[in-house]
Amino acid sequence: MSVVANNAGDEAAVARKKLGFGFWLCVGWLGLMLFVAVFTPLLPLKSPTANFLDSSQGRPPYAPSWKHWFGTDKDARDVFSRTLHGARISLTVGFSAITAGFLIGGTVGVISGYFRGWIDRVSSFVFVVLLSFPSLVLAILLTSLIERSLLTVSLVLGLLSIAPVGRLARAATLQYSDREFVLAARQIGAKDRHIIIKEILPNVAIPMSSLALLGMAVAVVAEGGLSFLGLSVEKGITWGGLIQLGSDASKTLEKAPWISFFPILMLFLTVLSLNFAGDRLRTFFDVKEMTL
Amino acid sequence: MRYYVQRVALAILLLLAVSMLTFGALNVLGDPLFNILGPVAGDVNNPDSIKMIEVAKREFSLDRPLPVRYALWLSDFVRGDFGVTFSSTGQPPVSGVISERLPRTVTLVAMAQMFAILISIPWALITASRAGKVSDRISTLNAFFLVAMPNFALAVILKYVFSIKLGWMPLTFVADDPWRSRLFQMILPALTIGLPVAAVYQRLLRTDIITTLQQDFILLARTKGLSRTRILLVHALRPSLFSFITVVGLNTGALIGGSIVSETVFRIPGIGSTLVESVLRNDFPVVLAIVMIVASSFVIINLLVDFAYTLIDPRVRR
Amino acid sequence: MNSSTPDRNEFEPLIETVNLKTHFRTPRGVARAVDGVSIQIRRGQSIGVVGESGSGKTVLSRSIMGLLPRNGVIREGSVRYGGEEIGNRTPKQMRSIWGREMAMIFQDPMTSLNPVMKVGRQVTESLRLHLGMSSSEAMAVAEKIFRDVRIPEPTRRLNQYPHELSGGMRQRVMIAIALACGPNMLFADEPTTALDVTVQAQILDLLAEQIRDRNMSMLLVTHNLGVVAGYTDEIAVMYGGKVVERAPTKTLFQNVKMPYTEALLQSIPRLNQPSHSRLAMIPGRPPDLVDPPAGCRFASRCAYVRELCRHEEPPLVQAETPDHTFACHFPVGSPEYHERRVELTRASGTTAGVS
Amino acid sequence: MAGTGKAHLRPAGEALLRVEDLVVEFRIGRTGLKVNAVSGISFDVLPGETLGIVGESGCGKSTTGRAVMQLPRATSGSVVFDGRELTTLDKEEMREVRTKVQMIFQDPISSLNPRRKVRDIVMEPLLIWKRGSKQEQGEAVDKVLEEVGIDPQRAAESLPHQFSGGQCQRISIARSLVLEPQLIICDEPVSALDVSVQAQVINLLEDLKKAHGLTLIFIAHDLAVVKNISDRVAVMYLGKICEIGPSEGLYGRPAHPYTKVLLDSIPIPDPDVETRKVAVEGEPPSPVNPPSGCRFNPRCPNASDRCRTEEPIMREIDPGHFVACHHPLFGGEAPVTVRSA
Repeated sequence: MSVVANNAGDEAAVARKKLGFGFWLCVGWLGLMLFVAVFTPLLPLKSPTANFLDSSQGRPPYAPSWKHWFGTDKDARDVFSRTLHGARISLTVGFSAITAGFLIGGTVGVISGYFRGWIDRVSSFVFVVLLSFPSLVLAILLTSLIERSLLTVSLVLGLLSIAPVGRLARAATLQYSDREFVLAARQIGAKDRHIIIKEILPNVAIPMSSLALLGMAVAVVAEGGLSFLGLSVEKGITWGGLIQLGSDASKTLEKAPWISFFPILMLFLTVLSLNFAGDRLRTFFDVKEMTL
Repeated sequence: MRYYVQRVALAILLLLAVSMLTFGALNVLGDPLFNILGPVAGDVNNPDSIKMIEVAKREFSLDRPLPVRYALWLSDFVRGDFGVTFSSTGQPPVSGVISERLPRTVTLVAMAQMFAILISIPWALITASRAGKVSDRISTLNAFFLVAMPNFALAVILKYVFSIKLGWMPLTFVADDPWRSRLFQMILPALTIGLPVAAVYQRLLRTDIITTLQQDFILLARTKGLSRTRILLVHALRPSLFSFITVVGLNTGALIGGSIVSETVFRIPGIGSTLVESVLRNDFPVVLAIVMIVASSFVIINLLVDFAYTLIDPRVRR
Repeated sequence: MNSSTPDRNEFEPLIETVNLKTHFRTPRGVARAVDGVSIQIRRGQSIGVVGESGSGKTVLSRSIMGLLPRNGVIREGSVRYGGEEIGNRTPKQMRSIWGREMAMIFQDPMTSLNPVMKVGRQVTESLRLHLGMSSSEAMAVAEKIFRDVRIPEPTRRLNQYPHELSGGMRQRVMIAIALACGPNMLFADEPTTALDVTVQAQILDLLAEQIRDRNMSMLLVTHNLGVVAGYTDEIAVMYGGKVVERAPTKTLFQNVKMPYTEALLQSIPRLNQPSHSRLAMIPGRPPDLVDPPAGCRFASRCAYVRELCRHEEPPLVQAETPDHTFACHFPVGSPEYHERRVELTRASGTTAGVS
Repeated sequence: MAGTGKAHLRPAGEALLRVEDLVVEFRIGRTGLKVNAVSGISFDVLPGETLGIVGESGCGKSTTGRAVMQLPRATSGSVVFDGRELTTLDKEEMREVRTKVQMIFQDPISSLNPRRKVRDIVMEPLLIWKRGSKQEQGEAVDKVLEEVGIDPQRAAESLPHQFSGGQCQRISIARSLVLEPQLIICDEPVSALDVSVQAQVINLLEDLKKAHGLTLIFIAHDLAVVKNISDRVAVMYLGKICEIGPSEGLYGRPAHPYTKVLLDSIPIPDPDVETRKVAVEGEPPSPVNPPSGCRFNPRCPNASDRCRTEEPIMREIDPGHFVACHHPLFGGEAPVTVRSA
């Protein structure tokens, strides 16, 4: 081993010591969004459905002002309030989808990666079948056939995340179950369940959990895409739906870009934070592995 | 050889599974008649509806058991008979709608893929060779921004900036225009799809090139006295392309997904926007056909990518 | 073989370093990988650099050649090649020397050849670049070199990829690449560590033969004392980034001065020892290069350590044997050495742990 | 059958481990090709003995060690440990046996779970087998850690990557010792270590062997290391044993041309020893398609037509010294035998 290579490892070790200011900024934003999502009904916000017609300003939409920070839409509804309300569905769907994906996909992936054999062949084939659909196409197909509630949309997006999560979990498990410490555990007489829980899971779960944030970003974007196309949760306010409303007609977009742009900004910042924090976490955990 | 045969067999198996899943979803989730006809299915007093119900039952052999229906539908499908669309009057064959719109989507996706590849490779090469420097960090941040921008939002922003405010690009797609102006009209929609994907490609390829640059054989190439550019292009690029190619293949799915959004925003009558319209109109023969076509082409593209892989990496050839 | 080399004086060393230092910036601080090394290599001479991992032997060879990472490196001291200072040259300026004047062979033939390029092209590349040959000329030369390094069926091999060759063949290809442009100086960094014993012997013999035939100088980096014993004229022992002993090969093995070298020699199991003979151990672990101990860097592991060793760094001094230098206050054979040896023997009742 | 003879086995009752006609085959990926990693070898180990297995990479020596542990199970053959046939044991019975046979691996760092504290790693076997009370377990672990020269205090707080390679190997040894096994299989335990550390680990193994009355199988490619630690040495080539005998006799007077070649190839750390010219040309062929007859025949200086067709049988040429060769360097030509089915 050359010192040159060691040196590269050490460089990475710096990143490990601290996650950095950017990471905490992102975590802060996500915390804020989470707070908003949970407590919107309790916050002193304008009603998201009420029409704030103001005869002195002529016909809505009204531009951003003190009264309406993000302006109003064509029906004079407050965009700020609606955008905050939109956080709820986006984050709930994103979170529950990725949780479902991790629980099911992660379990199946670890089991098939550890035992291999027919379990692995079957699950791998199921994963490949699921991955043979472009995810938005499969999401559209499924959501079009069902009653679109918060639960069902989450389930559909959860289903979509099973295969990618499962494949990653399987690959990570394969990589570790060939390591000598697993062989060592087996030869001290450890049972399979013990090996999976004590030896494999700690190694697989930590890097995988850093992927959870990245996965949640994907789910939030997917939900946004569905609601933009009018195929997400039927009742309720979503960021995708708000953006669609503001950009449906070129005239609206030209005259009142704020209707779309504020929800876009919120969505963008949230996805950016998820991606950035997830990426930092990933390098944070990868590095420990690499310095070994 | 054995490898190719196995891969093709797997692809055929996959296509069967995909078609079963699609067909099954339409027939198991809810009432198939409703899935085909929408509200019309319940409207048993209207003579027009009754006629449609009868056509639908006949067309889809709804009185036969599910496996038989599947077999019948599949044999029609492989022969290019996708049934008739129900939601419009006159019930034109689905294949007509598709053959009119599919070429636009293919063009759009191909253009997007081309943009993504053409942007990402030089971008990755330049940033990887300056890894850690300020320019590299700025570019990494840019890539992050692009990746974090959902394509529907990017579509709205690009449309606002380039079509509405700057007026550089046409607002709408005109199907009757000559092909050159249609291509021009597709630039913005294709960029919408391609830009975030380019950022994904760049991040991946940059990492892989950096890993390759740390390999011993690059050091050996340096000791030969080769120039940096030559090392980068001749020695580092090709061994770094393996996962890039796989990801380019896998991302075709994301591009098709992107085309659904992009076609909707820029009002291009391709199969993506048709899919959404048909779903909203409950026109399921069209939905079924489009989902099948998209999934099949995706499977076939990945098969081709696997074969391309063997061209790049001599170690895989047997 | 090569006329462009400055060739002023037969007695002038081909390579000379003066107080060469290569330090790496790490998160923990500056790691002194090479910390003041002065060596000379004459034309046609083979010098072995021996040391354990982390002793700085690899970094030394790369520092001389100028093959260091771009970032985080502090380099001091002088490196002369044929009388010309090259220590301050940029990689871009070194390119005309690399391949043509100096070449390097790496440890692992598996990872050191480009996996997606035919081996023939990997050999002809530098021929075309440095000697301006056409593709067919270069191929002809490559075939000849393949024959020189005893690759059977050279014509067929030229068109193969590295993964189609065995480990020994790959190492021969790497030697062919190094020899291609007829360099004067060869750096071999653990060239046989990844190979099997029987193949190792073949490769070492081949290297020795090529060096002799082409009148090249070689710096052979290895941890294996057996390898240096048979294939080098002179040996430099490195420890903690410094050369602690340097002597002609025979002298070193007969008349060790530095206790570290002695301990190293005694810790290897030998074929001519009976089974279950107790091996000498060096306790502890190599020094931390970021925060090296004051005084002699081997002091904390040395059986003959005295107070002085912990405070004052021993300078490199001349031994009574010619061309032999070492850095030790109380070298093997000194009165203090004998005194401590008697104490140790008495304390343990046997010589175990010492000899 | 050749190289597979059993003349060298000692009476069944005496041996702690007796391996007969062990065959291990692997399939490579999707190609359908079969690697004959181990092709019918037999050996035994007496209690308290150290058996060394040497050979070049790909000769099947590591596979042999793992096949004894039934990790993975052998394709055919028998492995009798302490009177029990291991190849027919079910999973649960095999778990039980594994407490008595332990293994140490080459890569000290990869053998330890990077995310667990070192003391917990050593404690693990006791927890799995619920040996003793919490306190007794703790005491046993601390005792064995001290025995291998690791500070228990530090082990309780640190992860494996905070230790050096040599220390990690000591920790692996501690883990394998804690269940008080009878047999330890050491698979290249020192080849990843520096020379000075290598001596520490070899000496430690010798000390522990004495203190615990252990039996060792020591697998390595370094002939000098194997000689130093072993009582008896087996030389493997391409899945077969060519020669087996007491280490002094085998090294002092090798009978198989391959053993001679191996010994001649080692660079001697002494410039006065004249370096011999290349002892053998070529490299071991692929175990996918091994040569017929004696597997060493394509590279052997003494090969005859007989070697190309007939596999040599193991026979005794000196007391306890056996060779599978038609034309050994001493001991006379092998008698012509009628091949039995």
